[in-house]
Amino acid sequence: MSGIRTEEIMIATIARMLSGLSHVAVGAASPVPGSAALLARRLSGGALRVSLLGRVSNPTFTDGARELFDCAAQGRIDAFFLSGVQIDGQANINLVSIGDPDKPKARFPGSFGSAYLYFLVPRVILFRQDHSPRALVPKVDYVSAPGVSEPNVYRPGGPYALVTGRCVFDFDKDAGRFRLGSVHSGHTVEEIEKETGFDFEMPDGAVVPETEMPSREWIDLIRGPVGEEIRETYPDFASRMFGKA
Amino acid sequence: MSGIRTEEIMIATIARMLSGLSHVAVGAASPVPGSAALLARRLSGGALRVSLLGRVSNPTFTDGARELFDCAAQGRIDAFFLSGVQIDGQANINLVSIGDPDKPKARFPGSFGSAYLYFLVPRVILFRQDHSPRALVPKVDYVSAPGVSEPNVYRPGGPYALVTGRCVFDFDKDAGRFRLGSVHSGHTVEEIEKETGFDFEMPDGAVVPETEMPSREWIDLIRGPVGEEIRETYPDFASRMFGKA
Amino acid sequence: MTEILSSAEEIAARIPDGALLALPPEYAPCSMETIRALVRRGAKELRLLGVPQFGIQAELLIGSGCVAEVETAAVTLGEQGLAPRFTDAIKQQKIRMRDTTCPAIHAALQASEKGLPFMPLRGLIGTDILARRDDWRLGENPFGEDDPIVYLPAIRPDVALFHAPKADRNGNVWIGLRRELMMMAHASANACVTVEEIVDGDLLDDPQLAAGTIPGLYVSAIAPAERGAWPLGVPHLYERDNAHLARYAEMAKSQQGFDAYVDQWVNGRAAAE
Amino acid sequence: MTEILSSAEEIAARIPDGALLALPPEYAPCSMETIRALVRRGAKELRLLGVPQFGIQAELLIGSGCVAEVETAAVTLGEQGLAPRFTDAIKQQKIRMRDTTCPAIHAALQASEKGLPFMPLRGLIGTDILARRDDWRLGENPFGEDDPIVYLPAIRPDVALFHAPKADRNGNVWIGLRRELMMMAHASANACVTVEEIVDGDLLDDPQLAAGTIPGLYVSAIAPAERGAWPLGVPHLYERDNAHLARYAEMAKSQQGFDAYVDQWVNGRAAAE
Repeated sequence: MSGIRTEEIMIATIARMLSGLSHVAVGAASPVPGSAALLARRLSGGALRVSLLGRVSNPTFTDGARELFDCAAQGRIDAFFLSGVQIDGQANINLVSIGDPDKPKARFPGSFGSAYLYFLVPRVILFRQDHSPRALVPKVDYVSAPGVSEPNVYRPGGPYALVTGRCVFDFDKDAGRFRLGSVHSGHTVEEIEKETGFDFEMPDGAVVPETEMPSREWIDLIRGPVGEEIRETYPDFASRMFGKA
Repeated sequence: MSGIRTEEIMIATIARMLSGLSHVAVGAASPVPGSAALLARRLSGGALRVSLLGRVSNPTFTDGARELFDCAAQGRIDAFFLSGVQIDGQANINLVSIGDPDKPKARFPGSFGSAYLYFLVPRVILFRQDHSPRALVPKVDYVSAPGVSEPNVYRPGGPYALVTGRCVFDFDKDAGRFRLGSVHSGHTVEEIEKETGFDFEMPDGAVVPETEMPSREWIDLIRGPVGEEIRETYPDFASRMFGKA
Repeated sequence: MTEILSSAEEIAARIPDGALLALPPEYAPCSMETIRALVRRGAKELRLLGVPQFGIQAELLIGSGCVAEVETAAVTLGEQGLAPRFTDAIKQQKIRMRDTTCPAIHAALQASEKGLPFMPLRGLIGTDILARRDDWRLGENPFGEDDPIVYLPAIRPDVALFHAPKADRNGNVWIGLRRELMMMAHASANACVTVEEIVDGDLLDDPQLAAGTIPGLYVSAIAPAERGAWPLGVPHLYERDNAHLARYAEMAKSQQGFDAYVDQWVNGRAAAE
Repeated sequence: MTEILSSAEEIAARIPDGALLALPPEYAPCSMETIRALVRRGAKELRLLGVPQFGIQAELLIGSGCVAEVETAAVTLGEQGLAPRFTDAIKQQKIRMRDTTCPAIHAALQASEKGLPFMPLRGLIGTDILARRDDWRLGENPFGEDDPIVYLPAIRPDVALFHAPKADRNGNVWIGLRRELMMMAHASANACVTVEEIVDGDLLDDPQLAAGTIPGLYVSAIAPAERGAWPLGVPHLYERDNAHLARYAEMAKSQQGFDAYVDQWVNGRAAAE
């Protein structure tokens, strides 16, 4: 099975992390997790509820934009997805700026709901296709949302894993840092070490596993019905990945 | 013009107090103020907005039962109406019980929204047809809502007047007590003094005015279209006052 | 996933004894058919939350000995007068009563809806309501100076029970303007709903209906119950049966009369069906 | 009483320079026709509040020098990329920026909606958002022990501006599922709304439509503006014009290119009409 794209490996990897959950929500600028959630719903036979921000058809919420946040705070959302222009080894994420925030070298859109949802959703999956020392840094320049909190801070939620274009890191809540989980086909541990700006732990066994590749059946789902479904919300992404509608 | 009922005098008196306002709300168990508000709306040529709790047609609110309270707190409601099983000379009202609340001699429905709206609506008009020492007491047994508050308590609202079956008391905010405003036709100041359980101030002039009687035109409105309109919410009241539909 | 049940009896079975049970007022559709089923079952130790006030729905449960505690802003039969079984239970100290005010109920449920531990509320200061509530706190406005404000802890009911015009098989429930029902569903661990009819299709697919619909996400169980709010009404479908409520008010003046009412209209109706 | 105006130009005239102006995100209908009118007028010193995030609506105002301050959870053109005029303005320090997070905007507007001085909010602790907001307070949960929680002061915008599918002559505005628009209207001193059409009758008389309608009580002014959200969309009526937004994103990379865009699509469009 040739021609599997990195995005498709990420979609399949994230979808596996959603197995058995009841309700996942997908925020802004999240076509890869959105596709993963829609794939996971199909694999669940419809048991998984997917709330996709910005989608007009099949709305989940009927009480305005605040409902997503209220719903998360009630514990009714099992998983959410966040990215960062920088992500560091403590799973802090930065969605705001590089350099001094008052006179930044680079400015990005902003923190969206991260400063809230990262605290409240049990399984927050971080994603960032660009796996480079520029993206995965020792310490973020601006904390949009912290990876860990003091024990007295109310925090039922937090980071679960970080899925990049090269590998999967699991987040070790006790240690407060990432552990390499698996490396995507065609990539190596040495490459990961070189391209990652933060320190991380190695898995217990001697050999780092390879990330499971999506099956033929999954690829067909991703390129077929899932691709069509994500197109409503992310037409450019769908055209780039799966061709014009 | 014979056969004007006490309720009709109260309706007309309250309607006059609503002149020039933009929005009045009417709560539970308030057929007389409800009729007054509907009369005032007709007299305003429709400029007065009337929100009548429990009415199905012509809803004012579309965000659930809380909207009345939120709207009041925003300062968007100019007048509201409260009664009491007891009302005292400081305009404290009791809607709960007589005697020890844990083992009361008499129990009544409860405080409804009074403990909130009395603080927030600028012009709260108290009404109580039964003008007797049993109803108008020196000190209420239970404070559902206080007439006055300490200066540091947030309180843009409060009592404006008390309309009974015998007279009108104006509330003097500075003195924190009632002043006799006018006496209904057929009643006397001596009678008011005898039938009122609390002390009150007398008007500045030598003569206590008589409450203005509703005109023929007003009576026709009350018994005609206003009566029909109030029937939707208070069918028993409308039948008793204006005959069967 | 919402359970699609076949009767109000089955809905009642989802409401355990001892539950904190949130109910709408008389004028937002009340699932009277389920209330009667609870009476028939002999439910025990229910804690009732009025959102924000009660009428005959609480009367039937209180008079039948199903209730341990009531928190509400009021109990009344409206134009049919005082609520006799409630009044009697208070005087006889058969139930624990927590008096409150309408917006305090809404605020405490909104706190739960928002996953917050509390909400602030204006008003209340100087009332005996506040003086007698040891679960509330008088605090300060953190943005003011010497500006006291009341803090109310969130209320998370075990079950919100109500009636609605219609639902679909995905558990979506159309409530139209009665959005306090939506707040109740959001704020409660479970929402149990009877409906006039279960319709085909998905209510959320219609932009007009969707605007007045509680998503199935919040709805644990639904069941059909035609005229399930009777003797109360459903806006635009049928009106409150005032003659019946006057009859109830008359009969329920004594416990004996109330028991006769239950025999005829709660147990008897079921037997006749 | 709601003023019934004849154009977006007149709506813009109700938004004074210096106003705190609340705007919906790209996907809740945005009154782009009024945004263009504000640019044409040369509005000054506007303070923009994103409810909760911005796209081209803020870009046009920022790039045209109409804006003194922005409070929002994000500014982005979505799949068309970063917002170039916003990014440039931040780097050049032309605007004051108050970074926040979506639920903090909703909470602060809900405080205003409820007439409360503040609302508590979970999350935020340990973020640079909180560290850089001296108008927020880190306090304690009065029902907890050593349980810090953030308090946000209410935000009461001078004007909420948005677009909607329809309104009636009583000022009632149908918004369907987009209830953040209702919250904005409740929370603001004035709501100014353009609509695709002004319909006969009263929207509140229809129980289905009423469920998704903002009452005229909260609406200061309405005006018709057909396709008034373009190049953004209106759910179920027309879609976001992605090709146009890509063109904007390309042109707006430089101030010169942005000015050419404004000449053609903001000033030019008006001249052509």
